[in-house]
Amino acid sequence: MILGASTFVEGVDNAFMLILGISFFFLIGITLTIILFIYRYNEKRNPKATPVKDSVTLEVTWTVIPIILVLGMFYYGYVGWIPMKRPPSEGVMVTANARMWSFNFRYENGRVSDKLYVPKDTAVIVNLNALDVLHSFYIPAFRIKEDMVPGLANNRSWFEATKVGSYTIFCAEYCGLQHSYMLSEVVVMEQEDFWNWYNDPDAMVEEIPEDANLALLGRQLVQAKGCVACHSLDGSNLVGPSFAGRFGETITVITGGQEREIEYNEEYITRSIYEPDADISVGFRPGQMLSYEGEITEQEIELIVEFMKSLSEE
Amino acid sequence: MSEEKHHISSYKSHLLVLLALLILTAASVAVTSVEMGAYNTLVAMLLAGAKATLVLLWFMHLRFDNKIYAIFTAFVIVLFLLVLFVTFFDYSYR
Amino acid sequence: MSESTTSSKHVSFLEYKGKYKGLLGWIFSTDHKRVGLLYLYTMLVFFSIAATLGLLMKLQMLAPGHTLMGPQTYNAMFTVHGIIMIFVIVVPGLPAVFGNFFLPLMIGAKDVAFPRLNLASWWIYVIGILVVLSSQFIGGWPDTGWTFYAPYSFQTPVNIVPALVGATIMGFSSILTGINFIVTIHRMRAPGMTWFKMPLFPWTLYATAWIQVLATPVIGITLLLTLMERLLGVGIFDPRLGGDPILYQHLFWIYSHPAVYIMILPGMGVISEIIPVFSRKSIYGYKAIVLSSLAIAFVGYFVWGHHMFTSGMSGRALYAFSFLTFLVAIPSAIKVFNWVSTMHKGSLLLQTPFYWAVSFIFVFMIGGLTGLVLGSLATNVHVHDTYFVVAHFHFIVFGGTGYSFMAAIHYWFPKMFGRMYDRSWANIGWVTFFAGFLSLYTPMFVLGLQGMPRRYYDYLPEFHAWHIFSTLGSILMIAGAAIVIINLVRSSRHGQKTSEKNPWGGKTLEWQADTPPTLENWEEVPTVTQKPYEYK
Amino acid sequence: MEKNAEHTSHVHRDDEADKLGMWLFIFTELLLFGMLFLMYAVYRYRNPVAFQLGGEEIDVVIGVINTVILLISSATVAMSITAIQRGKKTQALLFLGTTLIIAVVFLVNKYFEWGTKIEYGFYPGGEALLELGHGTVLFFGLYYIMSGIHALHIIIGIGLFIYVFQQIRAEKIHKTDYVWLENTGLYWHLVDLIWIFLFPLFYLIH
Repeated sequence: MILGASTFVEGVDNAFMLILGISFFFLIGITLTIILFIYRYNEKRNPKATPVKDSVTLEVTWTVIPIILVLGMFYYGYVGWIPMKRPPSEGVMVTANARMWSFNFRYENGRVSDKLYVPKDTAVIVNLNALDVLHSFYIPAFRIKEDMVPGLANNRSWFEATKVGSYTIFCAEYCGLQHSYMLSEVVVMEQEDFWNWYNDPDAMVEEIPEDANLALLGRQLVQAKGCVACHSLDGSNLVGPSFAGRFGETITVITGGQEREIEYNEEYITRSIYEPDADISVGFRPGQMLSYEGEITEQEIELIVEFMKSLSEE
Repeated sequence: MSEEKHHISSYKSHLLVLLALLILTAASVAVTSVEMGAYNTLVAMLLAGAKATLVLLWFMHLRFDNKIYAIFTAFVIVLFLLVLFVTFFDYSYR
Repeated sequence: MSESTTSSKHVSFLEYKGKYKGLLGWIFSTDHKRVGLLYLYTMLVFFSIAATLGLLMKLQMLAPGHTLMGPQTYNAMFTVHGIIMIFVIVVPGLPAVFGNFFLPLMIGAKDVAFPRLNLASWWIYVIGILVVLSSQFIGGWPDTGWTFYAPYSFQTPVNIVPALVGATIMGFSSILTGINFIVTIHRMRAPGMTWFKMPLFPWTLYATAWIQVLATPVIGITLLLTLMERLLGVGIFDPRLGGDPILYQHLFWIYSHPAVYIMILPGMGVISEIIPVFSRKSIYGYKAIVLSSLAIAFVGYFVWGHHMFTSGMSGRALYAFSFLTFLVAIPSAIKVFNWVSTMHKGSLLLQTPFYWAVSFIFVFMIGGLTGLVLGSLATNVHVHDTYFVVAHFHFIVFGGTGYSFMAAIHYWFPKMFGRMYDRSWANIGWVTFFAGFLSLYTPMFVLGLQGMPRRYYDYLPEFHAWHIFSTLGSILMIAGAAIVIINLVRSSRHGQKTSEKNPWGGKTLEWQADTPPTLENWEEVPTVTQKPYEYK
Repeated sequence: MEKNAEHTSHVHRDDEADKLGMWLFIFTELLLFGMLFLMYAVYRYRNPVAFQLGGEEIDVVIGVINTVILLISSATVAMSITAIQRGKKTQALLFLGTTLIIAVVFLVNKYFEWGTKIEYGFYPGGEALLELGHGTVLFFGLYYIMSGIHALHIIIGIGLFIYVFQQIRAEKIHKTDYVWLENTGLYWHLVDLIWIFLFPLFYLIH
């Protein structure tokens, strides 16, 4: 029906085409019958109605035939779906973390990304982990969708991509204000490319090389962690205040119900990441952001600070 | 007012039903201390079901009223049990 | 009977002067016909509001990006649109308006069993609406979607308490109406009207009333628990306290799936009235229609899980629910076959009510057949929570209930108001509405298949073309609805007066009453000897 | 012309209709509580140990007392119907009064039962409860909600009893017109029915 790029596509589309075919047959058939009756038996052409006796045979027939048809549909739907529920034991394991309103993906070797990079023709098992409310992991091109339920054990999805390319991941379960911007991408690569990316030493380094562009790393980080879903980089205010042009300024925040003025500095940024509700910038609502304690290290915060500095310098 | 239209239960029958209810209550308290594992719940529910049946049939007059009330009540209870059963299709196999 | 014979016995319920005058004579009247009209006017007001919200949302979707409104406004709009449309319009819809007005007339009773309770139901309903609307003043419009899914519903910063309380109160009104109708049907049928001589609309109301009585308490307790969870932090659905958010969905849909049958069954009843009358022929398979209504009501209880195929439920539950869902499709299919067969060899009277009824069959078929796509496991996973679902339920709920509502009002209008509407405008309205409806919702099927999720305020450019199509359709449809409504409202005051008892040649009892009916409906309650729809 | 026709003629008396209406209302209530029992079943299934431990925290003695008196009150309300059917007004009032007093006693017991728990911090959101983990939070959450909604029904029942009591005294309810008493009785038996299941689920099963 639409672009398909996983092993599930065939089963799903077959079931769809079967149901669609039967549906069109009945829809067109019955509609034409009605139109024919309106033409043939309208008051002018047929001024006198002829009583018709109920026929039990006919009624049984049109009960039994649909039952057989829907049982067939049920069967094809079942056959197309059952592989989705049976993930193989071997494959690339990824944990998808969802929060309002971003995804990120953590691989077994610790690599984290905001896009889901996967190899072609290999099973990818995605453990779904929702941090706040319900989200749903939906890749139309792969025909998979599974809700991400906070606290649910064995919440997983899997797929095997068949075509190289990049496809949209949507959040399909309404999750609040920025629900429609909770998007990501799945990038299907040739196996070799994927493993190169997966084992890319540059992405793995613990120590940052001295000549590295810290601000650039910071930019990559805020994108990978999904910060930009709520904090713009261009000065416009979304759910939270923009990152741009604020570093070093004096801002007004509400702390414990009291307004106060503080400097937008490293200390403030750290507190905002670990205890988001401690100081709320005036004009914004508390309770919108979860703490990133344990998810963003202090070293990473330094990168973010560098990046924010660079935004103010531009 | 004719007898077949409005059945009047005697005080005695009410007291007998009450006595039965109290005995069943005592039984369900007593049986708790017997360790039967998962069957404890089952027994408790069966005893409660017996008590409920007594209340429905005698106190609530289902035995003597138009049969339609008893049929409706049975239907509602079956409906609820089916809903419970179907819900456990999810929880038993999760 | 001519206009001039307004002897004391033939004062219509519209002109009747009771203890109160003017507006008070309406809002304190226990007459089932006046109560029915009270519901009709209330719904007219709120339908206009909710339809406007729908139009605004479609306009926002005309182009990607922030065009008309921000995301918070959009989210509040689809929530309020859903709450009003579901709880204020379609759930009470046909039973509260036409059930109240015509149930007693069709079974030969003078009123419903509990007239005061009936009026109280309307009052409770209005109070429920007002409580929902009070959101505006205490904490902002709800933004959870009409489903109030946990745990978002107790994390959202806006105050959803009024919406929860209001919806619960409206549910209570629905229960009382259901109790009233069941008792009325059991106790007040005219002499000679055995169960299988009862017309089909009362039959569907009977099946519906049972669902109202047995399913509505489920949503009541679910919404109250959500309320307690939000206010007290009890830990019933909140995963942070050990609760299971999926259990919320179970409880929600244990009501809300049967609620779909509360919406659609009376609609099927209306169509089963109109088709035989306008075919001048007895309904084909009367018993099959009765039994399939009861079957739908019963089996409809056990298919709620098909709203939750991707919710994280166990696999076994999924295919059990899928299987039952396919079974519940059968009774609806049987009804369609019966309606079409009734037209066979008839003498079809081509008038507005018939047009609405026939277009009902068409849109209902589309709604039902796309329901098969949603009932099948493999395809459901792909289209669940996308525009496909939005299109499907608008075809069923708006197409089904809405078209049958329109059919009903064009059918019974002369009896209700003693006036006739302008027939050519009625037909123009129907054509415009029908064309608009199809071009509004059909593109949504395509969008859904392409993967456009629902409840999105903004979308990717690849979806743009079909959205334009759909928005244009919505404008056309609103125009059609406006034509229909203005024509009816105008005609109710200035239309051609008529006191003809039976303009369409119907065989059911309501056509033997005066037009418009008197306060007590009958001087002498008629005795029934024939089956309904006995055309010779 | 027909000033009061509205109230004289089409409000006709049909006791059977009133009773059917009451039964339908009872079905509504059964489903409402049914969903709470369903939640209990689900959460007990998922947290068997916590529910066992939770059950041990609840005072069996108060539970037994309340069960016994509620059963007695059910019998007395049934007997008051017998009395009115036999035309014995004083007896009916006596039985009904007993029921009313028992209903109040039930609430007083409940007050003390809840009071001690709340004192220890065993209430939704209470510190002591949150420390005990998810299963226990659920157990006590359900305990408060279910017995709370049940207690609410007792309060409504008390209101009904007071009304019916006065109606009998004023002879509005008598030997040939007692559907109000009958329906109040049905309602009270429903309250009893619910308790018959609540009692073992919260107080007995460990």
